[in-house]
Amino acid sequence: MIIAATLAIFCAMILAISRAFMGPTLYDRILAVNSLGTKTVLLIALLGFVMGRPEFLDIAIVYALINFISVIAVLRYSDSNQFKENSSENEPIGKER
Amino acid sequence: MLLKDLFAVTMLLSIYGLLSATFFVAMDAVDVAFTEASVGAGISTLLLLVVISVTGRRERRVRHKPYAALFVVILTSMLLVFGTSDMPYFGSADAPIHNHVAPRYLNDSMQEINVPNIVTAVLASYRAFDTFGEVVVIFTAGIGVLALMSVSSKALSKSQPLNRPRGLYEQHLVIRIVAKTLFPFIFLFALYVQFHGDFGPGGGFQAGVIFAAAFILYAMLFGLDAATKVIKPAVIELLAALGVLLYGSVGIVTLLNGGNFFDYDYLLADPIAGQHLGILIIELGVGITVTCVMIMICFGFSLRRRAYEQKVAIRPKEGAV
Amino acid sequence: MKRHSISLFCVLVAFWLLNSGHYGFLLLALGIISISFVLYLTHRMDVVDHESQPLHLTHKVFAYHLWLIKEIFHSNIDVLKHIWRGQLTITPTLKTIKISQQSDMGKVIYANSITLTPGTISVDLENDEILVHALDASSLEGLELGEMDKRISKLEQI
Amino acid sequence: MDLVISISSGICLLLGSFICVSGSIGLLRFPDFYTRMHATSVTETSGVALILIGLMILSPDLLVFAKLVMILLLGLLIGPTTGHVLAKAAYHNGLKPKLTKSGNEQSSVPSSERGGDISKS
Repeated sequence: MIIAATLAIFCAMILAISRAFMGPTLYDRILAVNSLGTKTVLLIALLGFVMGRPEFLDIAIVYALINFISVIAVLRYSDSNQFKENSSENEPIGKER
Repeated sequence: MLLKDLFAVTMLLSIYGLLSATFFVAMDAVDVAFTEASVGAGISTLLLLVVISVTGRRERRVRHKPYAALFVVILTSMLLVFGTSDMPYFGSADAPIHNHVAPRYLNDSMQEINVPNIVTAVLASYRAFDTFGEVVVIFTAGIGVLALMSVSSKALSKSQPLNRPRGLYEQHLVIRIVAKTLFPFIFLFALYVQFHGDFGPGGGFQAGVIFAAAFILYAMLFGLDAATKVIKPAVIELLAALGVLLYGSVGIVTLLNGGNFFDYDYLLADPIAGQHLGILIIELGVGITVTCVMIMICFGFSLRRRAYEQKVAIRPKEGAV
Repeated sequence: MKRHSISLFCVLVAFWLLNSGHYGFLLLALGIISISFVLYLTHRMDVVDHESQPLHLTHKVFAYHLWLIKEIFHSNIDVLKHIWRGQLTITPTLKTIKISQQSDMGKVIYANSITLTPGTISVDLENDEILVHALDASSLEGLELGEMDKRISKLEQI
Repeated sequence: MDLVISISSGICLLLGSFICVSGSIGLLRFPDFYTRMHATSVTETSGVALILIGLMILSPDLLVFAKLVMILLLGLLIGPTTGHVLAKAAYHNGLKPKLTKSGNEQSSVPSSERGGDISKS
């Protein structure tokens, strides 16, 4: 059952990656990377059990922390001024409407 | 389609870090996965973001199409792929790497060093000299950034900018409280990784990177001024050098005790205890250096950015006068 | 301040012991050194206070969490239904909601609870208003009834 | 006893992985950024919780159990925080949500608040 769960998470990761590449806005990419990070945490924890080496959980904890740090860092810089001037990333949605 | 948005490129790069770490986990290379997790997905994203905040978000348009470069890259990669066909198969028993020193590491490291995690034994004891080289490279990189990016403190202190955007502290209640709750745990986890390199994945490099990432996050959230108040930049520079010095001095002590450079057997009367002590100290040296160099690089870029912002803020006033 | 330091110390000790799993003298000593270093550093950073160690909430927070888990469970099922039925069934809505919490802590708990329940995200948190984006208009109505608000207010009263 | 353990953990893992996959499908299917966030929040709450609980049931000793609990707590603390901050940043940088008609009437906020809020507050 663990192996089935691992494969399912793997599929979910592939879907998240395709969202990260499709965009269309910057925030979609950040969101996809964030949810990919969550899934990676799960995948590593599951792999640890598949291989019978639960010390993998340390890596999972590091991921959870690093994921938090990098997303907050991204948003810290997206708050700075240069991101409002060229908001051309947001155009695709405007076109659709 | 080529992405010109450097920010999006950074995000995609962090996916690469995530995936390759998963790959290393699947290959059972726990220590490498740990390093990739903390370096590839964590600190390199952070540092690239700091750089983007200085350089701007858009890639400059180039007139010429870099076809020649593309050709060279494709040619080289094809040659490399061709070269892999001569490599031994993955996991094959008669590969050169399994016949040279690896058997000794695997068979004898438990008696010689008595550290459960063989990677740490190889990294910190058998290959201590190589690791020393790596630490010196990191230190040199820090010095390089310092030399290129440093801003004279006079120029900064002359006037505080008026409309510099404040830190996230005031704006984001939620992050403030959650980050405050998490900081002690991130720091303690980094120290845990530092001291448990003997038993599981981890060690000085990973611990240093996690510690530095948490500190850089603090600097981002609460502002550069608060961060420099906690640890002065001069102290950080001193500590970075001290870490390398600590590492090197272990080697010197072993020399003075009559052994080879980094032969920890000579540190104490009992060789095993000597090995343990030596590994502990050099891992500490590595951790200190890595932490301080990462923080140094981040501070260097942030100060540079601030100096630039001040320049922009002051100029219009002078024009008016 | 002292109370918070002591509670942080206890939590950190538990964190170290549960992570470490090696109880030799050397590692315990290193653990004590590490914990004191972290305490020193966090004090210098000024991050140890009632916001990072919400001691005054401890005795009531469990009941609230149980209720929250039930809510999360229900709204999960809702969102899953929407995912599989397709886009036509969703009615994305954006609305500001008044909150009655005074302290920062209460506001943050409220905002995070809203985000934690699938189907609603708190987009913005200002003085006494939360801007909520909801996947379905009906889940917003549930929020406006103020059940969650009441419970958090109760949580805050000592 | 073993049978009970393996069945209960199997159910948790199966449900959790189903929720994770459907969360990712939602991430692909939903029309705009804000609705996609709802899809990921499903993964981040119940998907993560169920899979980790499934592993907790299987965990061989106390330390592994404790680490799994830690990962779960971290996830439940970090997930909504990043979600909120992401939504806030997107909103303030002028990414408008797609709304249904009734929703549009209720909120005229986004256009007026666009971008100007950070300098104000």
